[in-house]
Amino acid sequence: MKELITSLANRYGVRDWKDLKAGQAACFVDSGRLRDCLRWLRDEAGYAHLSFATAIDQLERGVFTLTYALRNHERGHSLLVHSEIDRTRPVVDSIHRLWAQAWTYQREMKEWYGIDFPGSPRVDEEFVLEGWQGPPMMRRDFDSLAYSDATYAERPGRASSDPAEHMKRELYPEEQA
Amino acid sequence: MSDKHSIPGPLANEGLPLAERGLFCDAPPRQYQRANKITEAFWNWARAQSLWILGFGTGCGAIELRPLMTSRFDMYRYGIQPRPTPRQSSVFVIGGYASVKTLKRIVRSYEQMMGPKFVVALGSCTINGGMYWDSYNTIKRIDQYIPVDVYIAGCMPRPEALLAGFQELKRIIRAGRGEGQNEYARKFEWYKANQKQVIKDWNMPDYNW
Amino acid sequence: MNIKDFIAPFAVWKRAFEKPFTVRKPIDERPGAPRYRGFHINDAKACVGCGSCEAICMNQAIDLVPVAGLPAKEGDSGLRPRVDYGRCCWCALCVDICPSGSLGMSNEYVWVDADPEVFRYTPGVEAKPWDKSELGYRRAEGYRLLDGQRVAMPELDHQAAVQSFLELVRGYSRQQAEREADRCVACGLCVASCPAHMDIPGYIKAVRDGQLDEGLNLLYETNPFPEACGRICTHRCEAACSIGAGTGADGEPADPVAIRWLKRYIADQVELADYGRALPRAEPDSGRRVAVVGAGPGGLAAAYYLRLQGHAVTVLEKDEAGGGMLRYGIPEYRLPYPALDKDIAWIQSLGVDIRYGTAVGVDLSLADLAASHDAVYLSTGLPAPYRLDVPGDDHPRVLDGVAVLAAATRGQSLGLGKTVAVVGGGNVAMDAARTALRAGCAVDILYRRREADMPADPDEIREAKAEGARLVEKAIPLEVKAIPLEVKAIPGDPAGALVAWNEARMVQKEDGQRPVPEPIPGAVHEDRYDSIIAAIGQGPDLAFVAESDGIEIRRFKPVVASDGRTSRATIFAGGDLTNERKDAISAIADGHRAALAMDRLLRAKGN
Amino acid sequence: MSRAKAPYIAPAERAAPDLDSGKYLVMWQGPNHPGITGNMSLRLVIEGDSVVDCETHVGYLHRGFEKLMERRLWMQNFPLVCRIAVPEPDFNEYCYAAALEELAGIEVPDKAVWLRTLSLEMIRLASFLMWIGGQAGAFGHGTIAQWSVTMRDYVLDLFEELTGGRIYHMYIIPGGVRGDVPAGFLRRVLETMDTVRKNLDDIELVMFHNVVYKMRAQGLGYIPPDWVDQYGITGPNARAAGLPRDLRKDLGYLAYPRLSFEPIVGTVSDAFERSRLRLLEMYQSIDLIRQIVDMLPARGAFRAKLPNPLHWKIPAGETYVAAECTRGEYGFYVVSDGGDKPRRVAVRGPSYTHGVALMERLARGVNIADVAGLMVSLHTYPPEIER
Repeated sequence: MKELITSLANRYGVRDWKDLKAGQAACFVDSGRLRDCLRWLRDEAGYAHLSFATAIDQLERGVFTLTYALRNHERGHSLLVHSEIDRTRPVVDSIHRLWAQAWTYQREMKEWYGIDFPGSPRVDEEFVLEGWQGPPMMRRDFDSLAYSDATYAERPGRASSDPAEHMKRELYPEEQA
Repeated sequence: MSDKHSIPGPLANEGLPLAERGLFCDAPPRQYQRANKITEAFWNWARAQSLWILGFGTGCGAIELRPLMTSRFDMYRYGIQPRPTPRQSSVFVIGGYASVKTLKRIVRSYEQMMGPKFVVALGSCTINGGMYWDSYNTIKRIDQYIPVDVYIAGCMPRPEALLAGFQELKRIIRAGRGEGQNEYARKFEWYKANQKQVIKDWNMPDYNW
Repeated sequence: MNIKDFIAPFAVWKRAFEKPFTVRKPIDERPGAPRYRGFHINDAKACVGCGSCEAICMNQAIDLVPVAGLPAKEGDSGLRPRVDYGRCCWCALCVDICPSGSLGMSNEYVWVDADPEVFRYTPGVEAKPWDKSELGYRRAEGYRLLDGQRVAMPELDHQAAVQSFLELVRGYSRQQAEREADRCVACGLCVASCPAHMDIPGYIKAVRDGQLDEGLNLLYETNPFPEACGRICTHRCEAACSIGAGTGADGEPADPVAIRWLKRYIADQVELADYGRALPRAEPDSGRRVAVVGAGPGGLAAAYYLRLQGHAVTVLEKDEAGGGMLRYGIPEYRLPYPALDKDIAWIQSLGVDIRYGTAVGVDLSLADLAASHDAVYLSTGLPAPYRLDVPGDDHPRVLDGVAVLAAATRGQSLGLGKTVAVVGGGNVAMDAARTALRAGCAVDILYRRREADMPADPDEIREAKAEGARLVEKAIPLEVKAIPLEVKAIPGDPAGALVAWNEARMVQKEDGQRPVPEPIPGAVHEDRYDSIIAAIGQGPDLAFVAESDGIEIRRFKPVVASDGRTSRATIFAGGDLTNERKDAISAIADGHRAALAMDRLLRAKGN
Repeated sequence: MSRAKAPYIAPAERAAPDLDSGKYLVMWQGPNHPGITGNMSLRLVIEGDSVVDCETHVGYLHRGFEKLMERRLWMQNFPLVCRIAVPEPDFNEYCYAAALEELAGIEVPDKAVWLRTLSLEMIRLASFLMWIGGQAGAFGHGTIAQWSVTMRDYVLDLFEELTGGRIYHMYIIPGGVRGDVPAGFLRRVLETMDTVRKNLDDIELVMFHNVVYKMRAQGLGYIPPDWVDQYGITGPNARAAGLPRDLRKDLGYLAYPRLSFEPIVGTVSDAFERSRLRLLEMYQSIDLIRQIVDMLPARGAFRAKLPNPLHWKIPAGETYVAAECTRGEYGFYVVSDGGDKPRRVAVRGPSYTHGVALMERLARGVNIADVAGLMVSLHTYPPEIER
């Protein structure tokens, strides 16, 4: 494993290696070297299986963290390769030529987070949504409840009381705050 | 509520490309014309004896239809069976939550069904949003978009509860109270307005028999 | 492909002779499994309306609604959960979390209706066919989402405790406090039962989040004696706590959240020097002057809140230090003086002027005070002990409980002798007994009813017994007698006295009333004690109020409105002097309420 | 029959049919169609009888789980996750619970480990039983579903007794499970296993020794072994191609290291081989369930003490927990930022790759009547694609 960490660091500047548990580790790579790094991992290091690819919105820091989960079946080891990209210019190299199913993940990230993968097949097509007019809905600044309340009618007639407030009203209404 | 969004006059089929507009009906749906009392009672009895449900599993609820239509619960003996196409079906089972994308298909399938037609709605999600009450992609009340005849509580309702629901539906039909279709015709503009409010890309005919 | 592939499928036909799988009458023949999560049931009597079910429900399927016939009362909000089956997902987390254990689920699962509006109901209140269902989901044995067990408080062991006046309870560590605070569900049932209506869920959250400055600020919003109350409060809140409403995973009654200890934890953790960081300073001077009579908790609370509003406050105290009963009535091992001093020091640091050794009615008159100030607050408490009211209660060995405690505070020799009888069942009795134990005496506590009837805090009783006091229940004192001369001659011993008391039995006189003790004829005992401490209560001393002051007094108490105003507009009163509860937190609440009312009065006058 | 001997390899590149030429027909299979698994759809371009091009369209069941989870407390997500894969909910519960336990450093009692294994293996069996009815039905063999769905129902009866729910069990709660086995339960498990096994024997006879089924399934949807990594194929679809990949062995989670079993491997991954392999896995599940019943500890706690669920905060961190469900690698990727709600939960469902990228390729050149059978042979559940 040491060898792998060193090669990755030397070749692609991979940093912050962290063993999450037995058989699973995470590391970071610059987004510009992401595709080459993944290709090397697939072809040379035996991490041939792409479990999934996804993104995390780090709204507070203004970045998206991309996560590519690879698995080396021979060594029984999984690697979560992270890369961070600017939230305002979210563009990453597409890996659809590395894995034949990768374009679906990229299409999903495009729709859900607005992250673009130029060249990826059908990346601009709607994936799970239809006629969606809001912002990419997995972004943390999109409020699902507010959208739902504004869009879908609710059955009226519900009201709830807070126990402390209710008891104040009933038992000591004269008291002021 | 309906006044604000109502569509005036004959249907426009506005969502469709010009070439396709003529392919679809542009008359609004009609209310059912009852026959005389005795004949109608006989027909209602007959309708209740053969509930043909549309085989469109719109949500989780579809999973309990499998046991229902196989040997253990065997709904065929109650005169209930699934049909593959809306044209042959008289009962639409809304299997729980409906995403906007599915709602669009629900509306079209419902409109394609021959009258008299009935809707059974399963579970919390159809009544008031269920566990997806705060989701951006699921509607909360199916009765805003199509009329519903019977609700069955549960998440999911079990096959036995579904059967109970169908029995209730039969009672309603026999009593001549299956008013969903007429309701849809009566409040057609209101339903359309609601539908158009959530289905943002309205690229389908306004009414589609 | 071989011949078998053509023939084998015909094996289906053998099934024609087998019993079919089909259930004949599915709706009737298949009740839900014994654990089935069907429709909700609720024992509306056991439910306390805390809303934990509502809080855990991720579907927002539960509303808390008022129910006719279930008024709000201490420890019960009077609200009951109403379930929306347009939301519910039958996960039963509401059942798992329910502190009182009242929620459950039936194994009933068929509910069909054409009207979508009917699928909402309040289980246990609106009758449903499955209300009586024996089967259905209940929490498994040993399985709870909430922890019914309180984090144990480190305490001195009783053998060591009785040797000194060291503080018994050591206080929570940070980890312990956060773990205990984690048990709270923030329902707020406790708030109503606290006389000061402290924001208990708020400060417990502050403990949980490690925001102690914020916590201290919340404490001081309603109570400027957190160090004292964090130790000796009668904690009615804990009796109301929903967490203590049911049973824990072990089947034992669950412990309420240790609200008092958490309050103490906050105050203990913030140094007095850092109080200024967390707490508000006084407003600019208003030019109004207020006098407060008595520097007990109530008086100083009033002074604190008046001073915060910018009024000049002078507190007159007859004793040589502040705190009133907190200092002179509560022994050091329960409330060490440095803790009390810390509370008082902060109040003083805002500019409250306390004049010790100044007794109103002796050094100056109430009339003078009222004339020289814009408003006066009377919080003189209950300084006059009740007598035993039996023949011989003026015997020199009959001592007053509060006086004994005050002497202990002043470090004076108690001279109790070796054997002591404490008569009474309140906290003063327990304190006196435990003080006597620490003075090396053997102590009997004589109480006229049963232990369960004792007004003292159960912890106090438990500890007094653990420290070696003997509790004699159902003992009615008849007489205190001088010891006959021939017995008395033990040199160096204080002269003792004989206590004659009658064994009693509890008799239910009227239904619904609590039983009363009735002497058992002939069962009279006579025991010799070196000292007899009477601790059966105290009364007010209103000698300093003259008729010309215009304060209406009824049954030895000034008549006050709910905001503490007496019949004279500028004079207010509160605390033990006027209220029924006679504990520190009620006095503080009175002081706060009166301060707000006086502030309104002073502001109105200013314009 | 020739198809069985020389498997047809679907072309890698999409055809670009000229839809205006009149040669082609665009046909939607689904969402309202009996030949589709669940609520999804295929957009097929057809020339004569064969599919020229296929596009999978999903999203009809999209509820935004991953968004909703970010809005809910850690414990509140427990009832939510099982809805992600309706026929096989327990894997969601397990992966979610295990991820939380890992991040929060909670040790699960041994008894709970066994009960979790039992419930996962039981739902594998139930899910396979449902699938096999669909697979046979897709090739016109409706009888199998009449048996297998009832067998599944018998397994669901066991679930109902153990967990209080038929479909959504909500049993594997973070920290352990929600209850011990009821009295007499294990005996009923064994009895049910006997019944299921007997019926599986019949199914094997009638379905797998059936000339119609063989002719239609053999050679259909052939997956060459080198596609497995290229497409991220897992589960029976991969094992049928000869790769012994089974996460129950590879990851050794729960009590699987203490059970004796070997991954079942096929030779040529076509629709027939895949379904045969799944049948063998059902037998394997029955065997495993029997082993579990034998080894289940009689006593012991079934849940670790957890903090108050209303304030539970989980230390910042990330983990990916996977398990072998009937369709392959099912996983939860959970990220915590130290708060009381997840920062991100991503669900990896095997259908995601099987049902979209792989299906689109395999469908090219397939007879239109076989599309449903092909789809089912990949064993896809749409809700886990779109979440």
